[in-house]
Amino acid sequence: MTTHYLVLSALLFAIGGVGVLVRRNAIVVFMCVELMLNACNLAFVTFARQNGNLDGQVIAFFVMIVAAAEVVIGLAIIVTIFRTRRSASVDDASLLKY
Amino acid sequence: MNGTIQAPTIEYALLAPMLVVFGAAIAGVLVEAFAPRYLRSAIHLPLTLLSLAGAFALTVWQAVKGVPTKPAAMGAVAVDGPALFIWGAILVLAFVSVMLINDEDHFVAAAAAVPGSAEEEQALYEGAAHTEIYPLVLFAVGGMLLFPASNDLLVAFVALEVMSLPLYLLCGLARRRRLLSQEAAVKYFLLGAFSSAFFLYGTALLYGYAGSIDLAQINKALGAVGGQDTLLYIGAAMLGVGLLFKIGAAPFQAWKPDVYQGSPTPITALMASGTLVAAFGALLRVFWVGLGGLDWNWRPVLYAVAILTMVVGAVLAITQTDIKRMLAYSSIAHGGFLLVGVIATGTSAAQNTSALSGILFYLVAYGVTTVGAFAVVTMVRDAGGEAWHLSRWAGLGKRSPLLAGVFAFFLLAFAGIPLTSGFFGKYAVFQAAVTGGALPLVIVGVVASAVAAFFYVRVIVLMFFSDPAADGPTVVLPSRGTAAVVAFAALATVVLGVYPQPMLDLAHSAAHSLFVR
Amino acid sequence: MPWLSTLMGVSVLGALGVTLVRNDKLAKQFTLVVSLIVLALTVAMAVQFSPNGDKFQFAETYDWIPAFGVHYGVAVDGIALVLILLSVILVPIVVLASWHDAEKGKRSVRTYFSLLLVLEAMMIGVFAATDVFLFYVFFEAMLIPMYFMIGSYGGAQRSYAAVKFLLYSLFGGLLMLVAVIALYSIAGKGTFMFSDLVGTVQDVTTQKWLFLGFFIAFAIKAPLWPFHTWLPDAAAQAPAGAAVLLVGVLDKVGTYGMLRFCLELFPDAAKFFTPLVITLSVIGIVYGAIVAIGQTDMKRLIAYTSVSHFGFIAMGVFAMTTDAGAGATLYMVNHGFSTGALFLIAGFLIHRRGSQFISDYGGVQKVAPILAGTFLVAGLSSLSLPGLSTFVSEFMVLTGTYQRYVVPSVIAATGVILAAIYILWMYQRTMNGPTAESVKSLPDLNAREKWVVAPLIALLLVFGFYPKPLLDVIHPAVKDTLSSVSVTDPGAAVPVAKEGQ
Amino acid sequence: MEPAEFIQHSGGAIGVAWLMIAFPLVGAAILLLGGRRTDRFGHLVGVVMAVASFVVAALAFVQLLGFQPGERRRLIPLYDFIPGMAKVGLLVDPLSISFCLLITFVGSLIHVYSIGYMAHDPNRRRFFAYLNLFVAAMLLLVLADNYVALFVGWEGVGLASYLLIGFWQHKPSAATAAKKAFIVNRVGDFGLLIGIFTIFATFHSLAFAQVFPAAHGASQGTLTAIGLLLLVGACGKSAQLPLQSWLLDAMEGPTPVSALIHAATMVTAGVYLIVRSGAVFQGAETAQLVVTIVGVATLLAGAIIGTAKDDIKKALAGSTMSQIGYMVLAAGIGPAGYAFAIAHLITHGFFKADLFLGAGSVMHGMNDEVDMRKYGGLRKVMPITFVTFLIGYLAIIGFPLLSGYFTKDGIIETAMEHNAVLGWLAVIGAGVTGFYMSRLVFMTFFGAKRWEATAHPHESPAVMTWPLIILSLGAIGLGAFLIVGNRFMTFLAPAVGAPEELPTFNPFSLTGLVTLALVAAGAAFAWFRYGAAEVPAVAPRGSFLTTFARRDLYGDALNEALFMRPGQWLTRLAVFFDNRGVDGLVNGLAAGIGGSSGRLRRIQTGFVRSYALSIFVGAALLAGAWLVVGNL
Repeated sequence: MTTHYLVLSALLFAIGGVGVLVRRNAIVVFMCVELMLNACNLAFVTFARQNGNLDGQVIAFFVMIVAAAEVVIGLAIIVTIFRTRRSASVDDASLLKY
Repeated sequence: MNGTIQAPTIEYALLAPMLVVFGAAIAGVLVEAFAPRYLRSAIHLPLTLLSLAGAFALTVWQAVKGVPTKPAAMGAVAVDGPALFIWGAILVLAFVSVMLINDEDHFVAAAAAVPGSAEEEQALYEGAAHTEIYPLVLFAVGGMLLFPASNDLLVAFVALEVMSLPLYLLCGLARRRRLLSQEAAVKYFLLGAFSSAFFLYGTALLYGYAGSIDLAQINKALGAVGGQDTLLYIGAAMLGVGLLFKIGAAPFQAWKPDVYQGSPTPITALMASGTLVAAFGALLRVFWVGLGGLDWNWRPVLYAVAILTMVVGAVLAITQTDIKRMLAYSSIAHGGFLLVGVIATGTSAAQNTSALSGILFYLVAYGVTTVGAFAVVTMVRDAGGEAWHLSRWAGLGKRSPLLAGVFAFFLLAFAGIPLTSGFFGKYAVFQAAVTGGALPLVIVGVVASAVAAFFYVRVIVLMFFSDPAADGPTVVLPSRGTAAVVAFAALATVVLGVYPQPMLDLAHSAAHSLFVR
Repeated sequence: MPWLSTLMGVSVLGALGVTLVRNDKLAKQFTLVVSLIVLALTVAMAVQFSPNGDKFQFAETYDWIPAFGVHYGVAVDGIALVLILLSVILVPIVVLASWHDAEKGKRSVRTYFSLLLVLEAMMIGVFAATDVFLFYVFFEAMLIPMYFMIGSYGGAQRSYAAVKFLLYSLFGGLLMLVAVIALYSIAGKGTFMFSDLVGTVQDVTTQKWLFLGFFIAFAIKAPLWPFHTWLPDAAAQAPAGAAVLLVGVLDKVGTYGMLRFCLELFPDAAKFFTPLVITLSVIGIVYGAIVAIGQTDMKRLIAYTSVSHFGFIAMGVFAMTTDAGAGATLYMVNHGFSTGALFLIAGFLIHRRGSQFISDYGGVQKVAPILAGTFLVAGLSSLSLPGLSTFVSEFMVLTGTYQRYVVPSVIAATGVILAAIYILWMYQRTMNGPTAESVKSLPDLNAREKWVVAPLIALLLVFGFYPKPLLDVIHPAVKDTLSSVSVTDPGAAVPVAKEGQ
Repeated sequence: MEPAEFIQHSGGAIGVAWLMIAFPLVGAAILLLGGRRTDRFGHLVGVVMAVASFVVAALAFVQLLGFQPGERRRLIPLYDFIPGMAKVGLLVDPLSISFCLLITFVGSLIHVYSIGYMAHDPNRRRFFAYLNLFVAAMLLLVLADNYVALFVGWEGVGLASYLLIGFWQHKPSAATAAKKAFIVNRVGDFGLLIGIFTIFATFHSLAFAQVFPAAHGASQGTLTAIGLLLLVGACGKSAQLPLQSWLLDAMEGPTPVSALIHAATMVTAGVYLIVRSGAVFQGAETAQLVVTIVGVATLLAGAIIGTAKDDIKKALAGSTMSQIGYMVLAAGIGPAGYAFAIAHLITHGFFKADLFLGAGSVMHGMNDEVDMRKYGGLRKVMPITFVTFLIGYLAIIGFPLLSGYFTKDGIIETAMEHNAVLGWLAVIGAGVTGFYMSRLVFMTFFGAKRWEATAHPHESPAVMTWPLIILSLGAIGLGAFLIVGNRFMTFLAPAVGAPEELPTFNPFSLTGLVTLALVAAGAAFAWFRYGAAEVPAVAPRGSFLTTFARRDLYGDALNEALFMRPGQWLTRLAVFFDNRGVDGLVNGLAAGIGGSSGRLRRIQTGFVRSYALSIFVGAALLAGAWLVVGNL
């Protein structure tokens, strides 16, 4: 019964992962990471249901908090570099290489 | 249950070192909020150093008083021998890194100002400074302390984020070459977040497998639960991705050179020493405690990762022309050597102890030397800031023999020449691995060491055997802090290289009881 | 009295002292005095050595790193003693010879001499170590001062040569490290003391692998064919003094290691690999000599002669007869003096003219007869002319080897002919014939240089006619080594009447 | 008659026999270390030391004669040279003392002669130092009581020879000749060394006193091997085929050197070695046969070379080769030949030294001209030289009653008895000797003057002529003294043994008469060609045979084609292989790692998405690996 949720979670995680790989805009990339975190949340909640304890649900809350903190930091960084480069494309930031 | 929630028991005394650091960090935030601008710096530095020193003292006190044999805080945090040792190491390394950070010349005047803009000019003119750096560092250090001590995966995840988030910011705060610094921050942030998502997903799968995120519980479940092996394997792999990313093991090493190069050098020093120590602590705990019963499974995988890491680190470093990038690759290679130790577990407790104490010793030795090396890098300056390009280091031995000599000594320690700390570190790890039956890995390890020696030696060639460029870089007169860092690192490298016994004893007694379960 | 520690201590303190002296000239004199003190102390120690006493004498053993079972253990047997003597004799000579060498490149003179004394301490340590780990530590650590001496004070290609030298040796050393670790864990004694490790590895296959780990390191160090190519580069680029210590002493650690560690620790493997090692040695002897003939650079030529000579030494070690073993040990000492003299005198010559190429010389004998004469004597010692000490050792090695391996020793003996060709041809091209325009005003040896050369030639002559003092010390040690490998010398086919009958 | 037992000895002149070696050694040391300070009196030191050595030798000889023949092998132990291998001592017996007397006596004379000959050379002191060094080494060679010490002396004389051939080292030809002599000798030494190894491996001893009595116990094969190897050594030192080529070039050295080293003493060391090792050779017939063949081949080759040379010293050198060939032939025959070999060696030492010094005297008077085609008619201006030279000449061709007549005839007779083929070839050799020596004398002292315009020939000073006179006296009488009544054979018997039946000297044997006839024919032919007829100033092209002889029987060409060119080619190949092959492998490996590093670092593109990809792929791989391992 919970398998469907798990498959959905895996799909979301994969979509997020692939999104990170294919999208250029830093904000979108970052959103894809958030999608992956939410996929994890879905998995946690599902497993909580499956295992019959509340740990998974509690964890989901923790993850949300952490994700929020990440957003704060992430946006700050992305905005700074956007101001400098006038571009939010992650491909433009490639001075450091080899 | 019955609607009554029992208050958790928290061993505050055991957690005191972390609490001190976190408390000081919060206090630092308050200072930012309320203290006048001109006072902030004067308050932050003593606050930061004192808190670190205090935390260290508490750690020592803890260790002297007796190492607890049970996890603390309802099983969430394990303050055991290895954790205490790692705490001590992280606190010392953080302390010396802060002394480097104190040299505010390294950090941007106004992070929000666009590089080269009038606002930046203005900020520079006013002598503005981001004193938030200190609380950020303290938060990061707090995370580093928690990460290796976390006894369940959720705490580990939170600790990972607490450690990483401030570092993402700090990476982008370099005063010069700001484009590079910001790029490093973005890269570090995106990849870090990406990898922590893997870590989290792995946590979720293991939770699904074992019904708990407690490491001991997971381990217990390894034998008991049947039919869900795929969940377990993929979960463990995802967890591994997150951890291996932090230590920069191949193929998750790509961020390291870019981030190390772009970050302000003192922050690089902190990352290369503190983060690495913390990440290895966590890796050991997760793999040995949480997945200890699965070692027949993860050992071959880590075997391959270790080989790849050593080879990639050593080979790619050869052609680097940027000193910080080169040190980054060197750090990757050293991560590989340390992984050799992780694999060197065995059936006997003595074997595990010797492997663990070897790794602990190696971490201290490498951490101290690497901080010293980056401290030297901060002192060799060009018109545009630090002289990163190796060609600029030509003939440094003639201009500034003492500094070049010390740096050469650090490099020899990295290369693992006897009578330096690096040698005994490598020896301890390799010895454990040979005893543990990983002889082929050790052979790859020594071959990689030989290759790695080449680029260390190349820098020495440049510094001592080449003639200096006409407009070569100048060596700035070090601030007292920087000088102290270099001196401390050099001294430690010598002492650990000539008389390593006390530190080995310490590592051994820390490792003796192994990780609590 | 802790003799060996004192020797090392004096050298190290001397090295520190030199860096503190402000004046370059004073620093040189100070170094010379220190090295002479070390020499005097070593001689004082050597006369107290009783050849038929304990195997290891003047032993000092302290725990160094109990966690790893590592000791600071030093002591000498006959083999180590003569090699330490070689080292401490060469150092003051090299100091005197290098008086102006470090001044050329505007490099720090004090550093050079300080490195020299550090190296001296390590040379003593590496031969005296009775703890395998301590030996390894010295084995690797002594690369560093030499690396700086070549790299900072050498010729045009110095950094290439220095890096090649360091990496090649380091590579071998690291392989040895693996073997050292494995030895420790297989022996399971929890100690690195040599005497405790002897005989602990019984399994022959294990022995073979460990043997290879040690042997490759030593073969690179020695250097044995085909691991030799770093030597000509290093020796040609190093300042003459450093080249002397490099070829004269450092490389001996390789052959010393074979004798001490490869044979005693892994006797069965040593026997198994003997055909291979003998083959490599013989190839090295002939090949080194032939390549030496074709060299155009004096220092490279001398380096290749050493490749040939090291073949003799390795062959003697692995022939496993008392005569060959003692001969090989004696060879190590004599070769130090002989090559030392060659390098130093060639160095004097090169210093005068500023070129290492043989073709830039000619007819020097006419303008600088003493230089030419001493060069000839050194050269003759290189071709093992009887009457010079090198003959005794080469003769012993060949005779000893012949008793077991006829064909290899016969092929090796062709080295005698080839040696004559490379030495005399070089001598002819540089010293004989019409005096070349560029060397017309070459000064002869000055007093300092004569003092450098005289002791070497005196030693070559004295031990050429009276090697007994050295052999009396070496013989019991070699016999002891061979008995622990459990080999006995082949007997005579035809018994002869004993003396006095 | 078997050789006598070895007896430990102390006391008397024999007890201090080491002084014989020590005197000249000290002389050499003084002269070499003293440097220019000793320039003024250096030559006197040299002479005194040589004479002192002779005095000791003479006293030792007298003391030796005082013992019964059976007690004349005296061992004087000195010290432990190589513990476990060789104790060094001296062996004074009839054989060694004969050599000592020859070496010190002729050596002293040549020292004296050299005072005059080298008077104008700025490096005369050094010359005397080397001469002294030579004498010391040569005495060590013959006095040594074991093979190691013998080898020390053996190489010592080689060194002295090298130094003296190259004495005028500023001449490239001299330097090259010196080097060649040393290297070719080393080839011989190589054989000798292997021989010594074999001896040691067989007997575990190198002392004559232990090896010889036990020699019969060794297998035939071993003894043959030892014998042949020692022969290789002897061939090198004594310029026997196929290691003869250095001797002719060695004439680049000053003439006294040619007389002492390359005629009278050093080159006969090979003969000494063979005779000394008689105990070994007598157990190895094959080896003995080879020795005799080598001897005969060389005596003919040397004689043929002698016929074609216009350079007076080279003609004499060819003659030396040839005469040593006789000695080797005799030495190969065994106890029956030993006495004749050594006797011929001694008389040859006198008359050949006489001839060489005479030649030197001629050159001294002719501005160091060596081409005989520019001599002629010198008998009038150099009467003493002429007379002494003539005596030497008559002695060497075997003019009845002179020294060579007795000793060479002895060899031929013995050879004839041993093996007729060898004997007849030796006879032919004697005939050729008659021709080339006569040619030499006629071209030099007779006929028309063909001097260069600048030449003002004159007689040499007394310091040079007196040695000539003394040597020529030896050339006259020594042969008869030694051979008649088998005096020398009896004397030597305790050292080398003697045939049971002593030979009787028959002046009218068939062989002797034929030999005389052939010699006379050769001399007559020479007279017609060079005495009576005009000698062209430039050598005519001559037939193929003449060219063959002039080019030293193509010995050098052969060496060049067989060894030198392939050797040079091999050297170049080896150097190339070392640089490109062995070192190339090492550097290639390093370059390979560097190159792969250069390519691999391109993977680090700088694009964060590619890094993410690597993490993604890495994660997939990790999970895959985990699954694979887990399901194994």
